Amino acid sequence: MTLNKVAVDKTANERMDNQAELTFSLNERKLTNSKSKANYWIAFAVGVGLLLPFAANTYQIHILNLVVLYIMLAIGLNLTMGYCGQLNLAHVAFYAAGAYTSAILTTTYQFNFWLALPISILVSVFLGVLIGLPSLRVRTHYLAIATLGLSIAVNETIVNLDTITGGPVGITGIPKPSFFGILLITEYSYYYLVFAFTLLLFLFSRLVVKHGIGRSFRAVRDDHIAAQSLGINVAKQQILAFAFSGLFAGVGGVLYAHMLSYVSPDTFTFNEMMFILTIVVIGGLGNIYGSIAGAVILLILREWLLQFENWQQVLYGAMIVALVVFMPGGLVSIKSLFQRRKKAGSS
Amino acid sequence: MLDIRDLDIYYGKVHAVKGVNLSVEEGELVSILGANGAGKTSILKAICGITKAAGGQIYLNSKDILNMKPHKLVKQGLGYVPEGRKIYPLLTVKENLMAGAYHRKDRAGIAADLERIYEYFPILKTKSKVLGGNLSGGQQQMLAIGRALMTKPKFLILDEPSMGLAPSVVGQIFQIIGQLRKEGMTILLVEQNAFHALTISDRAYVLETGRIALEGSEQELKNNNQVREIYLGM
Amino acid sequence: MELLKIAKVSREFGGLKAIDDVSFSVKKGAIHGVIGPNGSGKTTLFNVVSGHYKPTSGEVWFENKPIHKLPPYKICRAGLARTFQNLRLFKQMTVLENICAVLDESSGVRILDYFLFLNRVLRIEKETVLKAEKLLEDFNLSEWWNVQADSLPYGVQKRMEIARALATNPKLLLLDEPAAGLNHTETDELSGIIKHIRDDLGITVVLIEHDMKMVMSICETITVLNEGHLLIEGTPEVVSNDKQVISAYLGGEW
Amino acid sequence: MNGTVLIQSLIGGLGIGSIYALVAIGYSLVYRTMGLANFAHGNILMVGAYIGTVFYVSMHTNFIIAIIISSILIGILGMVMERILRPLGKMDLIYMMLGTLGIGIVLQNLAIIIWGTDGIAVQYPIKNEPWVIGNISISPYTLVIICASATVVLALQFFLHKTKLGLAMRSSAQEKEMSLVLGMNVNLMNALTLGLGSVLAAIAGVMVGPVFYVSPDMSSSVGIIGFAAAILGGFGSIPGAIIGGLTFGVLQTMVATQVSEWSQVIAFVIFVFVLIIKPSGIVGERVVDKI
Repeated sequence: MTLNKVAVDKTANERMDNQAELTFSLNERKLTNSKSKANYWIAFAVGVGLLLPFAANTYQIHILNLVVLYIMLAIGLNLTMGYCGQLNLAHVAFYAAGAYTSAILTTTYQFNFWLALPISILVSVFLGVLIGLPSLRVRTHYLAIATLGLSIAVNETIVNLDTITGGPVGITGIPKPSFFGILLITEYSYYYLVFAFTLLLFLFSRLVVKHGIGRSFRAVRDDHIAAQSLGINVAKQQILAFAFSGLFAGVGGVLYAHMLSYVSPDTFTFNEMMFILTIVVIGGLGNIYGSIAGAVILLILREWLLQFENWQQVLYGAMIVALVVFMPGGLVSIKSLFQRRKKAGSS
Repeated sequence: MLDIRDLDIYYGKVHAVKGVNLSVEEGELVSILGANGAGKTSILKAICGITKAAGGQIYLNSKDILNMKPHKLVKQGLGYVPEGRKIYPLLTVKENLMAGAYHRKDRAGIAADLERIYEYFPILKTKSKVLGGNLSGGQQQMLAIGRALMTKPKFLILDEPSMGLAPSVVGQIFQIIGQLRKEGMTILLVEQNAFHALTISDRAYVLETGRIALEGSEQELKNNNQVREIYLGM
Repeated sequence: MELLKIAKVSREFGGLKAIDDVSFSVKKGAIHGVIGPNGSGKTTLFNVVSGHYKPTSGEVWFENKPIHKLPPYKICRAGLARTFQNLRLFKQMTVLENICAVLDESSGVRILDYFLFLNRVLRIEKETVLKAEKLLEDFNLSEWWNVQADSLPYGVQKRMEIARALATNPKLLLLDEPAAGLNHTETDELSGIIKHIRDDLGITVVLIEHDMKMVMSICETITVLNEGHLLIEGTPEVVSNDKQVISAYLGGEW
Repeated sequence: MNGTVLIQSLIGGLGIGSIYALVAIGYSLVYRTMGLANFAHGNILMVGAYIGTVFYVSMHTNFIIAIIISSILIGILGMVMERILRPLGKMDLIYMMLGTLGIGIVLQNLAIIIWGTDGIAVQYPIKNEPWVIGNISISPYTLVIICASATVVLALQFFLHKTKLGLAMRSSAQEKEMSLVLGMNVNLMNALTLGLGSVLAAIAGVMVGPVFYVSPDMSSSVGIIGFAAAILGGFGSIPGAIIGGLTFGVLQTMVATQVSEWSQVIAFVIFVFVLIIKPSGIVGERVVDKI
């Protein structure tokens, strides 16, 4: 055991320190190496993202807008579910809160988009914290159905408060935002708005998952009892995770409302929730890059399936089953999938 | 009765059991000793068909059982008391025992065996309607042995029956194992508690990181310094 | 000086008293053993002390402050860390991350720092990793730094759990069956580690253990529990020669 | 709320509640055996309702025969589902959730392709003129539902606790490896459990047909409330599922007589509050974390 050595004298201690420094700097080098590589890739992806609209027709730019929007929604859900391990089925309710708050403020009360945005985000974050509260008492399936139930309650509330929300019909005529005098009226110009917000939130989530908060989240996910006994305030982390869900979904909701200029309760259903969840799981839980890949692939898949008319949804369901059964780790596990196949073949 | 040849087991990339040869004659009590992670449990799980072996042969009564499905093995007369007992926590004691007799159809024989087990372990009779999960560790171990006996085994496998039990209960459990052996049961015992195991065994194998390091009779091993140092801690 | 004081603590589960009116105290700088047959309430006692269970009655004092009403994480921050009987690692995290996750709690990064993309986050991250590296070095874990916890060998997992508990910078360390599942060489190593923790790091240690040889050799005081009651307390010599202990713990035949 | 309305909505609530109870038992059975929250359960119920209705309405089969035929077909469907989802057995619950969800989407949309979205009105199998006692009028069919559900539950309990196969199914639910070694075909037991749970859904679906429309919407309405009922009672517990189902039925009916459009919202909010007070459900054992 080295530590008996350590204990002996000061010089040994110093030697250890030097060694520690050495190993650390080694690790640091490894880390910075991979970091700079990742940074290149991100810069490249951003470049491609900025240029894509120039190659897209009006239909494609619409899909592109949705892809970027869903990336944001999926990363937010991944933070609560994949990293913090909270079965949050109310993401869609936060999405609705963001969309409706901004819609109401900018139509009924004539607020400017840029003023309505932070208020809407606050509302959805607040709802996130509120609906996250049961997570302090209930877990797993219990939490799933509790959040799902509250999410249904939110949707029904929107339907029932028809004087404010327009009831089942929804709200139309939501104005387009302007950016330093430029009215983002086309989907091409609007794309850059969505893209900017998604990029910002992606960089934020990257910072979060690689450092303290991300580690605390994963500690809570892997073993909340151990986490507690090691001084981690599990309750705070869980509520924070739900607040993140509210934040990402809230921004997404606002952008969605102003993109379509129209919101209705039909958008924020159980099916929508499951679509976002599918993106996260198929992409890979606990991996933000997976969520990006998942959003791209699932939206393209959904569009491609449109040609099968009635059978579209049937095929979609079947594909989800196939993907989960054959690739349970999500898209990010493709590499290990091949390894497993090889092993299975050899034994 | 049991004959294992060149058994190889992998867990992922880890070569857990490396070409082990091992045999148990009818009526013998044989122990497999060794430290944690030596591969003892892997061998037992391979016999029971829970873990797939990468290579080798396992014969029970000269029948190749290596690729037999686990749920068919019980008909070959294989009784298994797993590590950590694995009793059914939400079944009553009696239901736990009856689960052992699942593959049997002889009602009279089942009833008789149940009585016999209640004689071995009177505490199980008094607690027959208690849920398995509410028993103490020692009682659960007795229940696990009783359940294995309900399968009417010719060959009994016990995995670490002393694990996590207070010494007085350990003594009791080993006494019962010794008694079963006297009544003619063939037994393969895996233990870390080498001293106890050797006291009741005819022969033993000592496993070290997946290989058989030593093999011999009770006396030979007890007097062997190497075993003493590494495994008996004397 | 009394570091930990357990005063008349009881804990019931559905009418069953797992521990019943247990009182004893642990001196600062001691290695204190808690032994007793299975089901005697040792782990329950630990769970009460670490705050996972609230006592049905009685009090727990740490450094002359009552802690039995605090949640576990606050008890930990007060300076009381523990390990678990069945390892509780952050399984899907690497060894380094396991340690860092604990160090993060005292690192001083604020949530706001993340929102403002402050460089502070990265600076403190470097400090945290450096501290973790030192701890890993001290526990001979450096070579495993980038291995996911659940794929470590068992002995290494146990060592890492102790290192992780020490990352909370405790004054008192509770070890729940640290030697279970270890072979003799590993157990000897463990005894060395425990002595190192007490002698060199100045941390008081309380351990539950079944390995009598180890308990007798490293503990200065031993508390014996039986069926939830405190049976006797004393030095290893006193305890191992006590008739009550022998008959209750070791059984008649020994 | 006056006494008459109270008693009437209580009986009505128990009627719909016993349907929820059957659905909830299905969830709980499958959960206990496979650790699986079956998100396709509601869809299975809907398909079962359609199959029963096709035989009863279109082919003029006896109502009970229609239930039996539907049960058999749906039972087989459940067993097929187990085979498809088997690889997910050892995975995290989210994957299983998503797997069942995918199957649910397939069933849902197949049903829409075959039967359309309109829904079918089903005649009562008995004369359903309300019995009037004093001021209270009771629909006889409600009593039929309550009695039939009770019979089904008793038969289920007998099967699980008094037969060898029932014992094997309960054993396999608890310790898979050990059950294998004892000679139980655990995969078969899982399949049987999922089949059995689905049969309960089919029976509930056909029985509720005359009360509601039989339509694709049944899946989510009855499905989600059945799941919530199972959780409310204590997931995995059969008595819990019964209590949860009846509670939800009564709660919903009572709220609906007062403020109909808010009934879902209030029911779910109360549900969450109950969970916060008693996190493991009404009869669920208090979870003391095993440390």
